[in-house]
Amino acid sequence: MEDKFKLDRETMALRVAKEFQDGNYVNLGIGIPVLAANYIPVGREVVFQSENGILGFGEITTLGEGDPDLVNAGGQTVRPAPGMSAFDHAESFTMIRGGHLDISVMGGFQVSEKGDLANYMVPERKIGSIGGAMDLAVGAKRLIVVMNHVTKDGKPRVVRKCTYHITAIESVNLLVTDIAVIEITDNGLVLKEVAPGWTPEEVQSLTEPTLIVDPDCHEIELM
Amino acid sequence: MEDKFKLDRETMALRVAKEFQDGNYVNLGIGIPVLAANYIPVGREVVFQSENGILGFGEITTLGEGDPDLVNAGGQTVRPAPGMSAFDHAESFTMIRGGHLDISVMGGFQVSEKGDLANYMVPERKIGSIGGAMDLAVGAKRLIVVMNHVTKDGKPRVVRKCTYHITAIESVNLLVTDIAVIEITDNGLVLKEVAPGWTPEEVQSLTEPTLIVDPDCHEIELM
Amino acid sequence: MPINKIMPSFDEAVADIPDGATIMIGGFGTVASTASLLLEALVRKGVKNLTTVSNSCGFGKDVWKLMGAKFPEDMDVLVRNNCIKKAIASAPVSAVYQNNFEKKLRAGEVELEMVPQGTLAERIRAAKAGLGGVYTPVGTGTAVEEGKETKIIDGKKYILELPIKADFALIKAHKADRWGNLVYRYSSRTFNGTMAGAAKVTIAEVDEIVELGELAPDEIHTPGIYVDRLVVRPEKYEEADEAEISQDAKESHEKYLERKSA
Amino acid sequence: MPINKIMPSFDEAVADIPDGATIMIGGFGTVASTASLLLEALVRKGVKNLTTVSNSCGFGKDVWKLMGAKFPEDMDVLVRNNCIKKAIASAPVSAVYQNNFEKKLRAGEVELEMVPQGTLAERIRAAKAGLGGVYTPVGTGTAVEEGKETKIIDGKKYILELPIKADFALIKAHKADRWGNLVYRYSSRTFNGTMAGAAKVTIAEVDEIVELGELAPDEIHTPGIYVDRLVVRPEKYEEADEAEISQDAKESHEKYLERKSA
Repeated sequence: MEDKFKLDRETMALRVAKEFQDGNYVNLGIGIPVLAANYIPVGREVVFQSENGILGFGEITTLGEGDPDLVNAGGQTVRPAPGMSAFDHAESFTMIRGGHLDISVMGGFQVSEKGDLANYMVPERKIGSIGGAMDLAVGAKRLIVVMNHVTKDGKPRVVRKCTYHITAIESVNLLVTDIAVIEITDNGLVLKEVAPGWTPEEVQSLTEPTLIVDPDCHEIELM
Repeated sequence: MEDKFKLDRETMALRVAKEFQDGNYVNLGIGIPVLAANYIPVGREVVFQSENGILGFGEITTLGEGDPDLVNAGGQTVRPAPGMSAFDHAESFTMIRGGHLDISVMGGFQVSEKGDLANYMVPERKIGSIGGAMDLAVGAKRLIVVMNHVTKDGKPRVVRKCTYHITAIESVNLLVTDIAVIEITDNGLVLKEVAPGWTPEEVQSLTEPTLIVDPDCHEIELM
Repeated sequence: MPINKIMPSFDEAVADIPDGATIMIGGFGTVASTASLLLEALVRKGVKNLTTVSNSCGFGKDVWKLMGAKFPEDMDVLVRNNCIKKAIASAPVSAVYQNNFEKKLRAGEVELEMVPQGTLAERIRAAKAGLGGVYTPVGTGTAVEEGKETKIIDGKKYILELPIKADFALIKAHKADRWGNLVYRYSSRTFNGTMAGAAKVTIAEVDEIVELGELAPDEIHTPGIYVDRLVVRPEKYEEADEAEISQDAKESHEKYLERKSA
Repeated sequence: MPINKIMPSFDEAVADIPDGATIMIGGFGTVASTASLLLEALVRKGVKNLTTVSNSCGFGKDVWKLMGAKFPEDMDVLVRNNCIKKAIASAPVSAVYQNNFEKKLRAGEVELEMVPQGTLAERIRAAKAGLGGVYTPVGTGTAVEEGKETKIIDGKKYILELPIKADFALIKAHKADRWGNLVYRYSSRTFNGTMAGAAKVTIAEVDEIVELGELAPDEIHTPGIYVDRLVVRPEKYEEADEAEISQDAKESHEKYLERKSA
């Protein structure tokens, strides 16, 4: 099973981007999420928000270019784009907490079967940064988490109960991992898609809680 | 006593304006207060705020002129002036409630010996508008009330306890009437100035609570 | 598909506002800061039993016509056409003029919840910002405190004020682009800026629509995320019911002129 | 006398900040949004035992020099010079780089109160707006909830968050006039705009001072009432302690470049 194909970062980002609907307002976290901006489905207009106070900005600049007064939440300089607006932090989190974002995409360390998310501190480090994660997890209409299905040691990250520090309870709506796409529902975790070559049973074996296999469960759709 | 000289509206406004210090941020209510803008002591720069969301505006326009998008809280068109800024209502009352105004000047129906103010509803009418009065009374660093000393029927407006609907408790700092200037202190009402020709005793006779006559009590100073 | 929030008509912009809805009405009280044509469209639709959230409750078009306003209808159009069941407002009546709202209030035909102006702004913002409530020192010891929770924080008394949630917000702005980014002019920002995004659906009536990118990022007052629909004002105003200016309005205007010259 | 909030030097602007003060430090984390020269002046003054309120806790000037920043000091200058007793922050440490704050935190030399970013913004705003507190749904069921009052409002659980009050706010803006009206650029508005006016005294470091009236009323982001002092940045930057760029910073920069190209 170790040799099976797993989605790489770019492919996971591509799968996440499929979720962006026309006219959606989307916040992308640092790491894999931010890569999803490169894969907006053709013909859809999607507006990105960055919690440091910009909305509707353009792509990340090439190195050495860029305006230091125009950065995303990862500190990367981005281009201005038509329709862009800027605002202060209180306004930015009015947007976030107030449920105005359609989608927030974040990385994760653990996701529980109830949709609890842990993503700001690994226990070994003992110190981490909350940043905007708690607000984004609670505030967005839909929370998508993207992460590897297991830890480097092969332990499940999809767990019955988070053992890491919780970012937000009952908040994750969709989980995209390197081997599966899982919807978090009131009935439990529903396995919707599996990576090429994987069976639902193989995904289950790397997952702590019991998965409900969707009758329509199929290979991950990227296009 | 009825024939004694009482300050008219303009003179009361003039006396109020003497309180404006250099660089003060001041909100003027509808009626006599707004007239005080015409009497800023020579050489002092005072910045006026209007709760509908403008700061640092100029004088009231002459009739028929003026921009309908630039009005004061009384709905009168005012001129733009260098340094003027505009903002929304939440910001305007952040300014007001947050203690950023040095002085708020308002009209009044009754002021109690503890500094309670009643100014938004006369009992006979049964209906009145709170508007921004409660926020302005509570929020400004210093609240100056300007009103006639007695009602049309000759009843005291400076009372032991307000019988009209209260706007704010323990909030008035200075009271300017048509016959006196009274400071509201923790010890009680201190009579500081009287209108020309009036004695402290005569002012007391038209005032419900006992006045503490300031040792330095003198004729109202207008310049 | 490019985002396009521009609606072809005022009637279509308000077509789904049902009887009994709670609507926020932007502006301060002056007609220049009011979404006049959206309010007129709402009356044409014949909507009933509205709960309104606004600073004031209208002075009537006659008053504004006398002052030279091109689009003269304010919230009074809803009041006099019996569209309102309850108003939440800070300055519902005038000291110098008996408006239709006051007449209906005295006749028991409408309900009123009066809220201090800053508290009104903050309760609207709380809804927009996803807050459960805020503690304000304003109104302690007054009628506003009645029936509300209070709390001593840091030795000072505060009242718990809850968010005001609404179904629709009808606001007026100066310029917009197709994303719904808005710019206001001077004192006409007022409650328009505060209400944008505070209701489930925000509809903005604007003077002008510009190309995307024409509004500089740092000059936009309301980011488009808060705005759902846009309608642009026509060149010409067509009055629905042309009538003589009332005696009341003329008298009020006289008083206004006197106050102004005072 | 004309209002003039412009101070002749950074040292004079911070001269009355005492040991043990609580200071808000604007910006997001990037040095472009930081009042670098005010922070340096504070270090020159030799102030101790500060409580700071900020989004992050500094990355150090080496990192910013490698990125080409002209004024490279961020909050790290206070951290490495032992000016801080306690930090209130949302993102105090970095996932890719061990900053001096993390080292001191691990060594028990500083205290930390970590606050979710939106709650930090809202608590700062509450202080500015004279509110006693706000109820936020953020942090329920997490470590943030510990020791705090909660309340069910409309069927949903909220945490009571109290205002963060401070003695001074040190912020960075782009342009200012003598009244203290401020304009920011793009993402450098951030916590600078939120903190302006939230402390007893607000000091703004700006790129440029313009004549009163040059900033249009509708483009001003922070009205001058919120600003007490202004200092303008010099043409040239004079480095206090010229030193080689550390190995740590170089490695971090390499990692950053990798992430960026990823």
